[in-house]
Amino acid sequence: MARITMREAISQALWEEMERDENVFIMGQEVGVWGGTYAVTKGFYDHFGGRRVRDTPISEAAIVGAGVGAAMVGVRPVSELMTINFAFVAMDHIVNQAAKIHAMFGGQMRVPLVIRAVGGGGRQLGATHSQTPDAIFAHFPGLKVVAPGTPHDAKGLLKAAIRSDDPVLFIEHATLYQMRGEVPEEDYVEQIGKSKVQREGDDVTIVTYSKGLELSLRAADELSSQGIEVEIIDLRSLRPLDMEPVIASFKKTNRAVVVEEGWRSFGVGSEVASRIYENAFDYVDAPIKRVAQKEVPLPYNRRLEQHALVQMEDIVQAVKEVTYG
Amino acid sequence: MARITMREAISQALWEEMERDENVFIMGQEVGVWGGTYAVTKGFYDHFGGRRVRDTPISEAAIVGAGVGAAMVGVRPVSELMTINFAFVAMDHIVNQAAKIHAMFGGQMRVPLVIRAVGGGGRQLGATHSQTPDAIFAHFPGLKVVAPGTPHDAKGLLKAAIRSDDPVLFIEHATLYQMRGEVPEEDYVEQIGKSKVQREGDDVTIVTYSKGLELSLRAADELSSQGIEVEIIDLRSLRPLDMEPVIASFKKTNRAVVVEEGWRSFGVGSEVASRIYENAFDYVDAPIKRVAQKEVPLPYNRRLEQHALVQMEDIVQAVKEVTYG
Amino acid sequence: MEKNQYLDLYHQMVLIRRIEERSAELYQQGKIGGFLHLYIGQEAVSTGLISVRRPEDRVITAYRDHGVAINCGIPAKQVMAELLGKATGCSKGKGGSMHMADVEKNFWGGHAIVGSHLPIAAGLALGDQYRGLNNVTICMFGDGATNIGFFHEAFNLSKVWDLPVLWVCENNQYGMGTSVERASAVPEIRQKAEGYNMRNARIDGMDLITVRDASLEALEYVRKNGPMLLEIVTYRYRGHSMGDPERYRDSGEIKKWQETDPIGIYRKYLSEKEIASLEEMNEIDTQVDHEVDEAVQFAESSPEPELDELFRDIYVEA
Amino acid sequence: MEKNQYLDLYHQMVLIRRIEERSAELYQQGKIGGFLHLYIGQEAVSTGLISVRRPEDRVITAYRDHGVAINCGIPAKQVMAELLGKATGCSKGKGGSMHMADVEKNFWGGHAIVGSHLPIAAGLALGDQYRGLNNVTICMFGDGATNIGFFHEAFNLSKVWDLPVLWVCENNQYGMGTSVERASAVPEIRQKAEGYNMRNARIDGMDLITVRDASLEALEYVRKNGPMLLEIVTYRYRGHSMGDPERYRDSGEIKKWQETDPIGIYRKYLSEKEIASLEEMNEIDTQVDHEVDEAVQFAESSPEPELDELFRDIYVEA
Ligand SMILES: Cc1ncc(C[n+]2csc(CCOP(=O)(O)OP(=O)(O)O)c2C)c(N)n1
Ligand SMILES: Cc1ncc(C[n+]2csc(CCOP(=O)(O)OP(=O)(O)O)c2C)c(N)n1
Ligand SMILES: [Mg+2]
Ligand SMILES: [Mg+2]
Repeated sequence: MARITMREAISQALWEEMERDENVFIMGQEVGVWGGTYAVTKGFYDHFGGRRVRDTPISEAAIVGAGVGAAMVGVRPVSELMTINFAFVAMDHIVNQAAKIHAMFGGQMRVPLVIRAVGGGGRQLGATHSQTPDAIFAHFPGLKVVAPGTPHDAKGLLKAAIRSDDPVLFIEHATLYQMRGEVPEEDYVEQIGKSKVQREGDDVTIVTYSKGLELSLRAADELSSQGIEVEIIDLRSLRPLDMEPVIASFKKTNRAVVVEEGWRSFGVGSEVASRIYENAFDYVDAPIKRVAQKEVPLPYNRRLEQHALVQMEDIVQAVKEVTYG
Repeated sequence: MARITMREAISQALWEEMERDENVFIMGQEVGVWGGTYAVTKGFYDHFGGRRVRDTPISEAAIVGAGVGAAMVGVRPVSELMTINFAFVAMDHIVNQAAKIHAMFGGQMRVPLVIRAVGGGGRQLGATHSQTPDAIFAHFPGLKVVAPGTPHDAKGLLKAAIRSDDPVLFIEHATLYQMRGEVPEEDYVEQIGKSKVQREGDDVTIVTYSKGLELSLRAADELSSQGIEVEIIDLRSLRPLDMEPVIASFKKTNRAVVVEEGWRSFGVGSEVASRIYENAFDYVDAPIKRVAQKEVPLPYNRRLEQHALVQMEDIVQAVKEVTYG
Repeated sequence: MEKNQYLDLYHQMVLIRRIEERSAELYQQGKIGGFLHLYIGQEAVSTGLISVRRPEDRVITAYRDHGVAINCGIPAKQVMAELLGKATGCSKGKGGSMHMADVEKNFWGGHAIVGSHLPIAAGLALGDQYRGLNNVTICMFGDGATNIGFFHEAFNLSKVWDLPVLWVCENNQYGMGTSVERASAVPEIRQKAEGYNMRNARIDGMDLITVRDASLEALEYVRKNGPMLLEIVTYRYRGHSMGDPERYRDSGEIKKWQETDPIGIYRKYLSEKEIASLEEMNEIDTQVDHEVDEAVQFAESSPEPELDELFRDIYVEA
Repeated sequence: MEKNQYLDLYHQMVLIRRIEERSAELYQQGKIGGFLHLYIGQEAVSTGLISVRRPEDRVITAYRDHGVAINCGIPAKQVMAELLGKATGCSKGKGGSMHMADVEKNFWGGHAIVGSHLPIAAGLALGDQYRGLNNVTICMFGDGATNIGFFHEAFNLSKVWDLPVLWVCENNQYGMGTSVERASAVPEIRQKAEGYNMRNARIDGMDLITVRDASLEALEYVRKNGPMLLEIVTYRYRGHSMGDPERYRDSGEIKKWQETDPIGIYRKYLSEKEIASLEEMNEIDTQVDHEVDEAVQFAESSPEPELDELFRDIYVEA
């Protein structure tokens, strides 16, 4: 096993899939000559050339829309949105076209498209450039929404997404690119739609994903030193949303905190909490807590922005509240 | 009090506000010469003229975007999206621009814009034209999302939306336009962000809004004949989301069903249920039920479509389950 | 063309016309639901255009798609069955009027979000180009669709990447009730292509032969050189969809256009050129009546989709 | 122009240049966060353009907005304070580099979603037109922004409704690392206006006087006749934003453009026309240095916004 960064893991997944399958190609803004604004596709253009690593105009609807069309005729595009904030510009093609074409025509068309997008706050980019709107995409049946929290999962899930015959929105988190983790040397593929226990513990279940995982792992260490052992379930994908490991864990701990970076209302935490209550009502010892971003457009100022975002301490406090509260 | 339809109520609100305030005008596809594809603005063009009732090209981003801009300089546009399904085409202007401009520039700009949009399934319009994606808009702080369920509320809330200095997405439901209800003759304005008890009862609380209200009222009659008295709380707006009457009712009934037309996952029910648990945990006698649309893109075929949509019977059954379950 | 080809085209146009007329009746009877957009008046456009495509050339259009479906070779039965939402419909009854398709016939659908299929069309062509194929994608859309952002992004991308798309604007003068003049900065849609340095032409869409000739030329241009815009001027005789109050035009205008009814023009052409006699054409008319009767019967007697079909085809991999 | 006006324009350009240089330093020191897009090389564009607007003419631009902010009259202090995220910034520290604005100065902001402010600009003009005012809205955007759908919808709407917008494309040759040729179907952005029957011109953006003259003419055209596109050819000497690897161009290209540095050209102009001596100009340079020092000092010593400022200005009516 190698210890590599999330950026490397994602880059490797793309590279290896492009080597494996001539039908896989990438298109997006600055994916080519520039090497990707987050350096994920650095070196790709020189190696694969402009036919397979395609710089596009600033045309998000066309980047996703052309991806949908190309996928329909059997190639396997990876359409990159520079950030998920620009997904709103391509919203129709994501939620109305990619997500519905298979069903709407009675199954005769397939859309094996991957839409990669980087999200997340915390970099002082201001209100329009700092969002984590993952939940809204997960609202749409027909789409798969994947958001890994470790290099291992990022690599295995991106490969799965590329090999999937369904459209997948693959959400990366900008502040996780430097995170390191163990990744197998050999080719492997993770299954989309499986939550995963990322840390075991008996006292409280934390359900989270993406950036929330990193924060929760840190909170878990802190809590452990205070004698509280949390179990962390990483959702890894929001649609399909695999509740089995969550419910299993909850039946053991009887207490849960859901941690997400995005806004609380109509977010991930509400869905997860609702499902826990529905599926394990008799096991509930304390109201489930949601830890999420404060409900404001994120400001530029660093202190204010951090004040709005979930901090490790918020998780620690929430866990304590469900433990003693 | 006159008994008028929802269509008339909305039409009256627009008409009266345009008479009251010269700064109010309407723009959208077919709002003028055609008279509105749902006949809401029938007669407006002849009365107010093309300056105030503006037919636009098929340019949803410009319809909302120009609305944002015009609102910023102090007029009060009502931008109409022919259906809410086309809101995805204008998504950036709704959730990134209208919702954020006030905050992002430190409060110096205001966006007194109303975006009217018709939503809802049940008319065999197929997957892209039948959606009820209200929840995803409610995810964004900075935006207000209003969705009335009666002619009375439609009129009073639309007037409030037009007079509001904040951007409001005003969602109408196509299959409610014919619904009749009592509406005062005199000018009145409802407050945005107040839920309302639409029926009193002691046994179970139904929380709902828009089309769900009509279905729930019918279910309530049926249930009443079977000896179960439900209290119905109409949210009326999803952001702000006023939980006070919901919690008050729940503390009385200890049981709740949330009814919405849209998809269940990451929908309105999950948010409402989560908040009930958070605020009235000690009052919970049975797990809260969510009644919602089956998680598929809506098909054209009528039977299939109806099978996917919430039926009155689904509500009746859910209420019984929380009562005896 | 051989005589039978000429007659086949006549057959297609009349078949479309009758299917549309019958659909309108079935709609009024409540047997067809949703929105129904009729192609009456525009038959020569897709009939002429699609008659010159090669089988490998793909076709994609908007929601006004029954005619295109017929021209692409979907049997009338399957079109009717789809309109009635039956399991035997070309989209299994899930798509309805606006979402006809048959991938086997290289017809990639009716699409209901205005303009949204233009980037998708660029993608179909991109997929073919990527694999080194020599197909052209024919993308049809209305005049109204040329005002939405999708149009712009798709046109620009197709030109920047030399994608083999034949962009075909069916300019029927109106987007719903809004005339081209009221919605578009330029009165000729053709002119929009100038902003992309894209070859373009504007032709009469009521005359099948004109459409056919121009389309053939355009297709071969695209096959060799990349995208082109063909504006085909036409007119819809019926409302935008069922239930259009039609306050935006007067009956005189419709009458004027009916003088150039594409079927009438083509009948005249066939008989004047002595390609077919009126009797022969009338016989086809009768044949079409039978065909449509049969199609309706087939559709009416076809089964509804099973209820659990609702949960199928949501994902390829569940 | 009076001499002091000439010198004022010189002052503005140098002030922008120095602010940008200082910002780059402060960014490297970690005092400025987020994205920072410098205007160095493009100073003549907004300086010339905005110098001829009337106070009632509105200005709106993209995220590369520090220069525009200065030209619109926002004091350097407030620009610097905004860059540092301070409560005294023009957007209270909530907007940052990409979201400078001052409504009092009729500057409606920097906007960070590419092209998204074009429909908004159409709306500003619509609001003015609706109320019968005679204002023009000046909307600035980059070459890259002309490929997004928003551009198309805004252009078309402005033409259909004769909205008084002066569309100004700052063609600095690249959208991030993608040259105009690689991203746009037409090499001259100007040509895109042809697709809207819109008057257009393409001018040199390194020469302040050229920009000023053309802008004045364009503004008056718009005030009388409706929208127009002015393409102003310019160049950014620095990377797209801080941290641009700049693999897409070579230093030779930058050098070539530096020969036509807008400040250099203007200095030469002022001295050759004997409007100002080199000493006078150097004195302004020194003055600007002080001004920037003061601005930085002001910004650094200004308070951060209070934490509960986070919850303010979300809604007008809470
Ligand atoms: C994005 C979007 N906006 C609005 C509509 C509603 N709508 C359906 S058809 C239509 C008119 C389209 O006109 P045109 O492109 O000329 O095609 P035609 O109907 O004339 O064939 C409109 C506005 C839609 N389906 N999608
Ligand atoms: C919709 C959208 N897509 C992508 C981006 C990322 N982005 C920011 S600036 C930029 C380049 C814009 O180029 P241009 O319009 O030429 O302006 P310039 O930076 O040259 O001033 C891109 C792609 C964005 N902010 N918004
Ligand atoms: Mg049309
Ligand atoms: Mg540029």
